[in-house]
Amino acid sequence: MNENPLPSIIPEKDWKKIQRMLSKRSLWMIHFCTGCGAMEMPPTMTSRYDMERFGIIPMATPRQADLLLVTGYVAVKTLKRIVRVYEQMQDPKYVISFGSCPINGGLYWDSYNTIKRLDKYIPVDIYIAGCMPRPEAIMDGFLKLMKDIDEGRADGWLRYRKYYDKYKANQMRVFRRWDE
Amino acid sequence: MIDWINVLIQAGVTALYLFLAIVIGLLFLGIGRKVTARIHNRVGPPVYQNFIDVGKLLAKKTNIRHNWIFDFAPLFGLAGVLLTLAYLPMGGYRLLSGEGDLILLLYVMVIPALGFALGAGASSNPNAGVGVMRALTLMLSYEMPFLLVLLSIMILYNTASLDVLLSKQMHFAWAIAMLPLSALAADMALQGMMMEKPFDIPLAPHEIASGPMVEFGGKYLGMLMLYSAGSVIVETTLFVDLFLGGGVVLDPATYGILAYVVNYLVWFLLIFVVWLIALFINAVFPRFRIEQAFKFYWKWPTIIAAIGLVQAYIMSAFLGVMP
Amino acid sequence: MIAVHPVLLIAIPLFFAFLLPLIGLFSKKVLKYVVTGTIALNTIIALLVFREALNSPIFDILGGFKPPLGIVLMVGPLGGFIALIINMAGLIISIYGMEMKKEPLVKYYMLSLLLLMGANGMVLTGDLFNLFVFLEVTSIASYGLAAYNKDLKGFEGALKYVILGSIGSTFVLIGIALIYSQLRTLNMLDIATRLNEMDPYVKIVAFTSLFLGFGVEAEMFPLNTWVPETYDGAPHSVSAMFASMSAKAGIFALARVIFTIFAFTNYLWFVVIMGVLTVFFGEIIAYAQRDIKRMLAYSSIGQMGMILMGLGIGTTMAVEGAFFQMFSHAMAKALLFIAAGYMIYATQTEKMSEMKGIGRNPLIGIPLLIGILSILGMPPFIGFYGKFYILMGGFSEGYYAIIALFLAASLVEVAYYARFIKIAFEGGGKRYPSPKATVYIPLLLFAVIIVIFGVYPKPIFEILSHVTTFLTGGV
Amino acid sequence: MEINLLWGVFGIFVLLPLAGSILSYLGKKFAIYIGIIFALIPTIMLYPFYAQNISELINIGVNINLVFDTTTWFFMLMIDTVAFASFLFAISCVKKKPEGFASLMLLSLAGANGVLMSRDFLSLYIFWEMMSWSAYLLILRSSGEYARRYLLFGILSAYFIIMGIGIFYYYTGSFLFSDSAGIPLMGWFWILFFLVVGFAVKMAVVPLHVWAPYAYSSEPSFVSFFSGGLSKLGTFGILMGMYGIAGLSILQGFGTFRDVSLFGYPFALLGAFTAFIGTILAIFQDDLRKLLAYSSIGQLGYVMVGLGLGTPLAVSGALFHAFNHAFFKSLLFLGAGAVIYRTGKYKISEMGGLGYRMPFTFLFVLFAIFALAGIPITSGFISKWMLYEAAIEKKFVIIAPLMLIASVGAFLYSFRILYGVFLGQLDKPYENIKEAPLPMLVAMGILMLPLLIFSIFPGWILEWIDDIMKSTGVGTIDYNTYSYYSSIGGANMLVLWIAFMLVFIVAMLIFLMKKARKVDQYDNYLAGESPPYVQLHAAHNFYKPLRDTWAPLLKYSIDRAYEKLSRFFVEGFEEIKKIYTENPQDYAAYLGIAFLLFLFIGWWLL
Repeated sequence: MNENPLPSIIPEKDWKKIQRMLSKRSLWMIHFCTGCGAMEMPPTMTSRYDMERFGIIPMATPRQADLLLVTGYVAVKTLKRIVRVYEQMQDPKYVISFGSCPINGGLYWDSYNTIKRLDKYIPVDIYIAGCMPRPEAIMDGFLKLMKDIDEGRADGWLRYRKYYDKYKANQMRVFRRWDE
Repeated sequence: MIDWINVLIQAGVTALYLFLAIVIGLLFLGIGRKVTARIHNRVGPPVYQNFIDVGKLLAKKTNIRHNWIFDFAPLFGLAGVLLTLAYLPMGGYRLLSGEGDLILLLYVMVIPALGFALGAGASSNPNAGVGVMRALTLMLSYEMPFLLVLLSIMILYNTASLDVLLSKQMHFAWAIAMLPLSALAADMALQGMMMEKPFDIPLAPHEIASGPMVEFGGKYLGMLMLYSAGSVIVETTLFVDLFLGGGVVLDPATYGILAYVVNYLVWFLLIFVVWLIALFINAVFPRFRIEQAFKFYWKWPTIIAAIGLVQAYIMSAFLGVMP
Repeated sequence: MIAVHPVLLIAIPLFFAFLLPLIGLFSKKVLKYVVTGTIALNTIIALLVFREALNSPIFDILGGFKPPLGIVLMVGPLGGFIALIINMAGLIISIYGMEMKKEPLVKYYMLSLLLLMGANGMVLTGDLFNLFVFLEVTSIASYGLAAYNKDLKGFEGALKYVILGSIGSTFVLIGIALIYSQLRTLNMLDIATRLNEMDPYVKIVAFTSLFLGFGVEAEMFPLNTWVPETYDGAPHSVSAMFASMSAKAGIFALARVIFTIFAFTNYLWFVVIMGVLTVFFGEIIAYAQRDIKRMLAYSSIGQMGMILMGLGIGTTMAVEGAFFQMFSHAMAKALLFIAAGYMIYATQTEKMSEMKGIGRNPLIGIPLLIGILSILGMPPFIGFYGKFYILMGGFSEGYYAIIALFLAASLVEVAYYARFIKIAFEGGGKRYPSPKATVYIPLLLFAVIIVIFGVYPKPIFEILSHVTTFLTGGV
Repeated sequence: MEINLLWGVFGIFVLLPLAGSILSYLGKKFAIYIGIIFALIPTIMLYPFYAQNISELINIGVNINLVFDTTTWFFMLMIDTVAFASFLFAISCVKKKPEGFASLMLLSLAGANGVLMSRDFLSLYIFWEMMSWSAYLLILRSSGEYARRYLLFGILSAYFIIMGIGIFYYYTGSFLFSDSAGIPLMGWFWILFFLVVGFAVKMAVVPLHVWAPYAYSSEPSFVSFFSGGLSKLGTFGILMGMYGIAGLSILQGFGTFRDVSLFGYPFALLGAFTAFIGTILAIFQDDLRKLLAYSSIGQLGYVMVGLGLGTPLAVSGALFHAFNHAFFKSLLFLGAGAVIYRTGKYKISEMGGLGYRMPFTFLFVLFAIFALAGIPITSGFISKWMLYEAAIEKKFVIIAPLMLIASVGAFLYSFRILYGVFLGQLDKPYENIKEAPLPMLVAMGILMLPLLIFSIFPGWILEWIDDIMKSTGVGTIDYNTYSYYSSIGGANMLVLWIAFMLVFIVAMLIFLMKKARKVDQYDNYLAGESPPYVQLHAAHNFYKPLRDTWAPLLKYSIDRAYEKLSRFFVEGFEEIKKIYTENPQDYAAYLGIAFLLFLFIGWWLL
């Protein structure tokens, strides 16, 4: 799992630190563009804010990615895909949710088809509030996440593993069938 | 009786060169990102970013695999690219290039690609299949001019051995001076060989989810990054060895160890230049479709390379230019 | 001292032919056994005669007059060989003939015995006029047999045969008359020795007449126009007889006209050209056929053209090849006609396209394949040697272009036989009745002969070594 | 003593299979096993007969000459081994009338061995035709149409050969190869032209290749023998014709271009075009067997190049390539056969993922494909290398690029096989498919071994080839146990292997540092979709973009040209048929015209 390649040379604590440092500095993200938040990604990527300087680059598939961006409201149908993508990512993996919709339903609070709290279904490491959050806020979120990783606080993937059954139960409560 | 100590020293030096090549390759990838970012008016990541990326990927906690054929990709990819590097003279050091020639090199270069393609195919993701199809089609496209170029060089210098080619270029003239058109065609082919824009069709992250790599993550992707770092060096060095005399400016026979150091530096400079050219084109171009790439390669670079071939043929067969 | 009189070969069939109606009065069932027994007897005699003739040519004088005045039977090794082939083929075909149901059976058996007798006579006789007589006997028996089915096709074929055959016979008669008018002799050897006494113009007219007359029987282009329809209309066993008996007798007569009587060496190239034209048109038109028997008939024309070519090339090798080809063609084509007979019987149609899967029964399929491969000239079947020797003889004379044309025509032959095999061995056909013993025994006998002499052709080549004397005007 | 030895050799390699042919036909149910025994004995007996040199003139009316030397041995080695492997394979897959299969296979094996032993045209032709028609009947077992096409071209080849033989006979009056003195140059030209073209049909060189895709679509266990073994007889024939009978000095007498005979050069060019066209057409096939057939055409084009160029390096490269091709192509056909046997399908787009269920078959096929594509860890590379260097060192600027680009094309179609059949998504119907039966695997394993061994020790095989080179007087090649050289380069396979092993260990170390979790094939990134079952194997019309770009050229087809030609001829035949009007009056008129014609000719001749 998390073994140290050279246990005799590198102490286990340092190895963990190295690992966290590496993860922090090289966040490859897959952005799941569900809502209006996707609009805010291009300025964040391009020359104005340039998130690549922190080593954050967009990736095409969850297999390669460490960071899942959920950029807006999550319909039930979309949630299914989000869960799948999340489960296809390799540990350690992190989730950032954008805007108020994944936090509390936001604009779609009384929709019959939209979930209100993403956290119930997959573990979210960072929420960026706002409707929509500006690129500055997004950058700030990224930095916060990096800090959290460095301090070992971004442990959503551990939570998901630990409470897998509960997460699954929550998910199944909104999905009628898993294979639709 | 084989001189075992000499062989061991050779092997050690070769290993060092291979290690350095991979390191330089990763550095180049980082430089590439930085340069591209600067062209895009961005800051860009630090040049050492790719070391971090590889480290992170190799240190990932979970890795998934599909089946045993899937494992061919990183294994053959990395082993093959190291083997290829071993057959390329780098900075005037011949490595194994005395034991095999250009044709061998051409085929050894296929091993990593084939291994990669096998692993990608085994992921049973349709995107991977499409990606490999594009990669192979692209290969058929750029090999046409590139083989003509190789042939012109082999005919003009009357050798298929890179080792001999380097010494002939050192004593006579760099091939870029003799065959400028072929060099042009080769550089065009190089763009496709390195899969830089406008020929990054096989990867095409936005169309086919990075194609063959779609299912690779963790250590698999890490090893594939090492492979792509190695192939950057393979491709640039191939161009430098073919046309720029491999960067050999001092004859090791007279200058000894100094020559190796100087040649290594010159070689580094030259591959850097070649890499930069590729990067500049990469940074400003959109992507071709695969048919367009095929048509392009079998049209202009091939015509240029054919003219170069005719030139080499005339020089060698009729004018008696004998380097 | 002659142990066996060659005349028996003629007399026995003649005797039994006219005995048959009498036997038929008592029992119709016994007829077929009588016929087969007769031909078997004849075959044995032919074998004895042939063994005799291998040592020295037999001259059997009839009627008490000495040659050149009297009638003489002249049996050389080659004549004996051809007679043996004819009788052997006749025997095996007569086994198939036992199956014959259609009345009047007596006439059928009678005519087939007469055909055998005529063919034997044509081969054995040493007398030009007798040759004509036997030609007429053969022809008339053939006319009768050709129309035996009593249907429109049979009548039409027979009618055409009658017209062309009688014109041909007339030409033969004219040729004989011309020779007789000049030389006052009809004995072949006598004519050959005294040929120079003839007026050259008369000689050429005589030769042309004989060449043309026998050409009709030997299926030479363009005199072979009767062949397809007659073969098509006749009963299957009769087609086999035509291909393996009367055609062989005709071509042997032609060979004797060319070599024994006239020894026209400067005319030979024309024979080669006629031969290659015969092959060419025969094979090409065979390709365009849809009916199996017509295809086989045209293929037969092609094969006869090949023999003619071999004779025309005129070197020892080529003529050996030609004689070998007579043998192989007699065997293979009789086999194919019998097989075709079964197929038509089993499928109730002559259309090849409706014979799907007919060859999948090994009793039919294997002999069929052997026969076709032999006709195509594949080693180690007998068809190979004849073709190869004719070709090599042609090459040694430098007939490159003609051989190229011939090979092109052979390719067409391959094409239509392969087309037929394709249909015959295709899956998914109906279930066909399995062949009776009277069908597969002759087929297997022919196949065995084809294979045995294909693998071990030495005896045949020893016989054919007598070709040298034949070429120089000997018997 | 000598004659006894010869009869011993002839008995073992020709008569024994012939006897086996009859025996196995009688053997009915056990036919295949009898066939295996009779194919195995010649294969094993090759070992004691290595480096024997037996030659005997026999008079059977004409002189014939039967010889057993290194050339014979070398070709027998591949043909007999391939035949044995094919028989082994047939145990499990030939269920329909096995006696016919076994006896015909042995017959064609006997014919092939006979061709290899004969050094005169008569026996050569007899054995050649024997081999040819037994192959025809074997194809007939699966399809009459395919058999028809094969037979037409087989006979065409035989007729070309017979033209060559005839002209040879015209000049020498003998069938012996050794009696070739005193033929003028023009005669040599036609003899060699007809012989080479005739034998080239068997090698399926391009304008004469159209039979191959069909013939190679019949029973896999036979096709592997056919493509791997029998097509090498074409190579043997051309080698014998150009270098055995005529010899280098006569070839050079036609004029030379860079030390290469002007007679051989066009054939080399034809070979290069064959390699190119065969490869391009192979890329676009969807039928597995047709793909392999076109690939076979392309690969034999390389052999043709080597035989045409005629330098020692080229000819030995051609022989080596023929050897490799015998093994890898029969291995591929057997692999295809195993897959077809298990799935019942033969379209690549209908398979997929079988490599996970048939791992050994996959590995064997993979290795064969390495050899086909010329990956240096197989011996397939060495022969290609020799052919390239032979063309490059003589500076042939048309042949060399065509060969090289064709070999790049080979990667395309070989990946098509690998991906389409063995990789990708395992479809539902094949979920429970089993590995190929043991005899099939053993057969494939036998065929794989030489490819592996000779890649490490190319010197062993080059020694045999060098013997052949010496006996035909082409020259010598420069090699030692592990390496081989041309005038412009060389390669050492031992170094390559050691280096490959070392770097592979390095890669392995990095790879093994962490464990990986295995996931299901449906756990796959499809943009978040993960339906339980969808057929998502991207193998249908795989190279569509390439096909689109080639479309303007692909619309010209040699196949269709032949069909047009044949239609033209058949229509012509129908016209000619009208001569036979079925009207007796016309017929009588013909008679009269013929009489007049004959008469005129007669008068004229007087």
